Amino acid sequence: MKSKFGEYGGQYVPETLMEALIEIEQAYLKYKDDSDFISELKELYEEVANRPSRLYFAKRMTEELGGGKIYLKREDLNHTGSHKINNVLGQMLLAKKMGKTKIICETGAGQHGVATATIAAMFKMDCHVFMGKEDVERQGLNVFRMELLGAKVTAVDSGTGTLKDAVNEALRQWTRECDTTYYLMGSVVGPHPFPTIVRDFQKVIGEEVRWQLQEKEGKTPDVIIACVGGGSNGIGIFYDFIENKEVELIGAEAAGQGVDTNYHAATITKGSNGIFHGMKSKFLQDSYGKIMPVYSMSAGLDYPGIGPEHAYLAESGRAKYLPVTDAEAVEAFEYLSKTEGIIPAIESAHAIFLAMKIAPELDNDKVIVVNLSGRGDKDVYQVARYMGVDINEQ
Amino acid sequence: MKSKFGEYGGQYVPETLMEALIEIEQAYLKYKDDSDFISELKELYEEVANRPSRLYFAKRMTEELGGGKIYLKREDLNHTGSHKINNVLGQMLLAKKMGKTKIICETGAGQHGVATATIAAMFKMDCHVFMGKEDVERQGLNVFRMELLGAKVTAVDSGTGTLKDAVNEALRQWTRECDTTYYLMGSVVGPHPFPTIVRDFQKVIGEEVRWQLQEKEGKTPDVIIACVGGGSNGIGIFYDFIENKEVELIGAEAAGQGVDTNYHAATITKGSNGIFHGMKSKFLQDSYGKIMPVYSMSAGLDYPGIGPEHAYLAESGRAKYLPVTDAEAVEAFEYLSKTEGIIPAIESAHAIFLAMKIAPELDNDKVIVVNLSGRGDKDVYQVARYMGVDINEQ
Amino acid sequence: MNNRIEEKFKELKMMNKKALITFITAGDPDLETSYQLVLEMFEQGADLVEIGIPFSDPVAEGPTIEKASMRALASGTTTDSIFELVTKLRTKTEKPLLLMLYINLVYKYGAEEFITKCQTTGVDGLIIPDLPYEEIQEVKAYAEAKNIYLINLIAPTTNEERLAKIVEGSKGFIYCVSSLGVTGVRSEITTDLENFYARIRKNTNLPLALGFGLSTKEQLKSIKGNWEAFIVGSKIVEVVAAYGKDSVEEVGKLVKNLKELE
Amino acid sequence: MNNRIEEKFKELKMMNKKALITFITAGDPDLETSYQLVLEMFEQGADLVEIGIPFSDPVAEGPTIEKASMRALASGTTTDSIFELVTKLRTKTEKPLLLMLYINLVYKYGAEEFITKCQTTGVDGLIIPDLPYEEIQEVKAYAEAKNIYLINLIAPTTNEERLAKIVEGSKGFIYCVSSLGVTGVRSEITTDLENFYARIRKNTNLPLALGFGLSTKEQLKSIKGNWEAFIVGSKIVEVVAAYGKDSVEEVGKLVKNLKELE
Ligand SMILES: Cc1ncc(COP(=O)(O)O)c(C=O)c1O
Ligand SMILES: Cc1ncc(COP(=O)(O)O)c(C=O)c1O
Repeated sequence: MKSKFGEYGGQYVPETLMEALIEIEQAYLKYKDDSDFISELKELYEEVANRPSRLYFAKRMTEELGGGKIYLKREDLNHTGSHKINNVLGQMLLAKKMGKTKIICETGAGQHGVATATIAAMFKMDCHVFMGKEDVERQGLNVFRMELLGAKVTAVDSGTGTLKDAVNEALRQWTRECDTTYYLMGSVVGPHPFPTIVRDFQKVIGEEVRWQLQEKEGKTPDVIIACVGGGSNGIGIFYDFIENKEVELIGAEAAGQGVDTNYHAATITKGSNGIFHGMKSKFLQDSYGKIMPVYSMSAGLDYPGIGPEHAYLAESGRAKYLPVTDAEAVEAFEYLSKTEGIIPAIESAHAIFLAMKIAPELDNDKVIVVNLSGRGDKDVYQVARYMGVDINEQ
Repeated sequence: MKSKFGEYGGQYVPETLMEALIEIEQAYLKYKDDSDFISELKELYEEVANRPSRLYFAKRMTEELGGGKIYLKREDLNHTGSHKINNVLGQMLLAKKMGKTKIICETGAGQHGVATATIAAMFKMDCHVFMGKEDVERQGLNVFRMELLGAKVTAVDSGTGTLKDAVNEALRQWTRECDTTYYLMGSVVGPHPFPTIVRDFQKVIGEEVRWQLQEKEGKTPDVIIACVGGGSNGIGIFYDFIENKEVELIGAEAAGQGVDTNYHAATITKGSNGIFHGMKSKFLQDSYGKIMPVYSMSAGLDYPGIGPEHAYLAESGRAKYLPVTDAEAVEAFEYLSKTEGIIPAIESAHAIFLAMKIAPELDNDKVIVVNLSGRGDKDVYQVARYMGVDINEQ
Repeated sequence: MNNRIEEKFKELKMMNKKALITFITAGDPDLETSYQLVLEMFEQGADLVEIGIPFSDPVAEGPTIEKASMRALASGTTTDSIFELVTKLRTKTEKPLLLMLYINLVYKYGAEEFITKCQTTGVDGLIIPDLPYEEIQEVKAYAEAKNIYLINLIAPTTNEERLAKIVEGSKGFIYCVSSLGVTGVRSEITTDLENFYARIRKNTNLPLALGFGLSTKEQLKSIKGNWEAFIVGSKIVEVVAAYGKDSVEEVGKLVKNLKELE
Repeated sequence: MNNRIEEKFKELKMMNKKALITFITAGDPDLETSYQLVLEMFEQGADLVEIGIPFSDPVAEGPTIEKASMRALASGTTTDSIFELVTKLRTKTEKPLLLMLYINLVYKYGAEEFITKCQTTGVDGLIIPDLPYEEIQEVKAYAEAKNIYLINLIAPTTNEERLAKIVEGSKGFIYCVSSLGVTGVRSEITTDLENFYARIRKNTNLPLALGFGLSTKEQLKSIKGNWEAFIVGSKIVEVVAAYGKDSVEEVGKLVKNLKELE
């Protein structure tokens, strides 16, 4: 398997982990075209994740904004409430085939942790989730969901107490027990083969969009928009269309308080090439290569890097990545709630915002598909606080 | 239209409201067999509610418990997270056809309020939700969801500050503005025609179960279990099978701290015939007819009455209603989370508990279908508190 | 067998006078005060008195009467204790007494037994706000048998067809609801009352009593339509709420003032 | 062009001695102390010294060295200031100095420029824990050109095939990781070290240095296998953490004690 996308990707990990990565790669090579594996995964997608997820025509949004037609790919209606479950099902099945009995993972917003804890419960695997201390605080609901599902949640207080530190700690833990434990990476990041495996398990999103839009509009999308933290929902919806050069692919990065402040996580817009978390990619870092503290009100996008395939798509110009601030995301969060009755994850709201900007500029016969990567129940307290609303916090 | 089920049902409301009820009944009679209405509703069911909801084989639960096969009807995967949306879509469409521009409703757990606020946003209707003060406190997440969706939420502090008082206040408000406002009743309760209309908009659940189970098992269910607050998810899954006398229908009532304490809401088990909230049915009341304060940790089941059709099914022996305590519901809540990776609404957990009891007593070729009426995200804080877990409450 | 309500309206008609109907919630703040209040209201000119039986969930009531219900329940008032109150009142007065109550209190008591009790204690009529024409069979036959008048309500929303049916079987008087909404003092009544009166009058010769939201002499004077009676509830209950056990004199003054109308 | 690492091991081999390799994080608590510490460690018997460049996210490190990194970053330590430290050290000592750092620090600096700096300041080798054999081309050519040794690591999990490849191109010594997991003092090492040594020795004649979790003289004595060197890191960093600017003497004592091993 190719370990790089152009110059990006690779396997920059401690020697101790190399064997585990090789083992995963070999297992994946063995199973990825195995018809049993494929049919088991298909059944899990359907029965557990609730796939295919709906492709929803946002009629009111389209009418109000004028211009291109907006469709939402409803990953929020998946079991556990986000696209994360697609990847978890795939990797959990792989881990099971490999004979692993314990899973570790990192989580940002908690969606990946919840999805992993959920499927670990189903597969009767031990599950240990690492989550930044600050994220534990802003996503308390998800923490308890994971615990309920039987997972052990460790709050990581090293570094900035967010997603990057959760990955650090999960990697450290994996180094301790890589002989028995499967590290279930939550996005298209980390060392090879994770970016490829996770992308393969998420690409079902774009594949569904293709036939669903064909059915509804008889065409391929003109523009596809997704938010990018690590980039799994993004690559998931982009991948099937990469060769369709006429399809515009746009990622929404978290610009936090603005890309000209110190409080953002806009990796492509402001980052530079680097090597971190096992991969060569783009990172927010200082001139010596120290990883910068990043900020986004969205825990799932609060990450200083991006998956190597996105770095490659950005570098080659195939996809474009635009920054969206907290304020803009909150605007989109409220807008979608009030207009379509859909409360999006604050992550997904970043993508919605771009659609709101772009749609009016397009002709009526153009179609924008936005990946609605998750639902926003987890975020309502935080958005309320952001909006200065005094709510009863139980 | 028949206004009663046996002796139960009717229209016991202030004269001021009679005209509004008649108007609704007439509109419903006009539209219910109208092919445009039917096809619009079907599209809303599919595109908005995400129907059909999955019929999920609970493999691990079945294996662990031994005995009958357990299927879960996954209303938790509907948009907004419960069965409530089915009814809301139907009535909202009806209200729109009637030319109404404002909706009021009551809510217990907040699920009906959220569903109503959601669809009101889509239909651009004003929405005013009445919710008991105590429920506002235990379901703060849902309160803010409704507000985000643009609804006005009034906390009702009269009486016991729970669902019954929310209904009282919504009825009072309706009396003030019944000429312009549609009261979107959230369960199969209240005066005729609500119990019939709500049931008709929920019966899709049972209809889907019929063909889904036919596909999966080539048979009809042997036992169907649902929790009953007002009874809408219950009647929704029962209705299509009422004439199949061999199908056992079981409702799970909230027994709170136990039916022998003063803290429960087990209407059928402990109630008596009465007339309240516009209907003749069974209620928890004292010997003079004063409605008793009820209790359940589950806000959605914390109601002193039950829909008249259930009273009739109970009286005639066609369905059976069993009490389930808070402690038992929490046990089921945890069990399902850990076993199947599904966190159920605490309401639905009451039904799950009965399945856990009943399954081991059945032969392997028997099938139990449990209505998983909603998802449990809204309940995790409360269950955590119940379990004495110290969680970060943000 | 005569009914005091009918007698009273006949008498007033002959004198060309309007009736004043007043309301209190029994047991607010206690039954002894209620006893005094009823007698005082009659003394000061009330022609008929409505005694409200407190209910846990009075959905036709605004906050004033709802809170009175809660106070009355808290003081231990029950349906039976109210029948005792009526019995006691009947030792002092022969004026028309009506009970205002929710249908569940009748139903749960047993409609037949309840009506019998009304007869034996001396109740002349019942106002059951949540018992519309469509459900009247719950009590109708029993009430007729014992000559207890079931007072029917007409609202501004009641259409012609139902209006005709409702008044057809009515006795005593018709309770005409002035406005949409629940009970409670209103600063303004927006219904076209002249037309409302005419609409009902076309269908019946029974006295028409206007209620809901009435409170001051001035307001009563300005009301259009030849209403044979006015019903004042929440305004009186407000005074009871304010003065509690010491409200008898104040309520008396209020009733006297209202009565000066004519 | 000789390399001090190779020279040192030749010298020790002739004397039939084991090497003691010690580690500190540069800039913890400040660079002046680091300067003193390196000299004192050599003084008390360290044969080679590893200088860690602090990194924001040291994923191969346990809490001890991770915290040292944070302290060093907080004191303003940068890669360039560490090259200055090396320059300064080279005015006092000719013993082998290695830098321990994460690949991003090299990559972002520019690998070629970084290696050139190593050469001009007097660094003899690099230990890059997140640069496995598969990615070694990031620095290999530059390092070879300037005769800076890239010290490769072997872990208990490394399989035979990769082991052979890794040692093949290695120079100086092989860093043999005693256990799964990150750096940090361990009370017990469960790896079969005798077998681990033998496995590696079959493939190479280079000195084999055992590291990760080593802390006391007693522990070093009890270790199976003919390891040519021991690497002690976290234990020393613990002392630095405890004594800060006053740690030089204490660290000296510790190193002296460890050195008495032979
Ligand atoms: C709903 C949602 N969307 C997006 C993301 C960002 O991850 P990715 O970029 O891998 O899709 C997350 C991460 O937690 C998430 O929860
Ligand atoms: C998830 C869920 N299930 C069940 C109920 C009970 O209502 P019903 O008995 O009408 O289905 C509620 C009410 O809020 C609910 O939210």
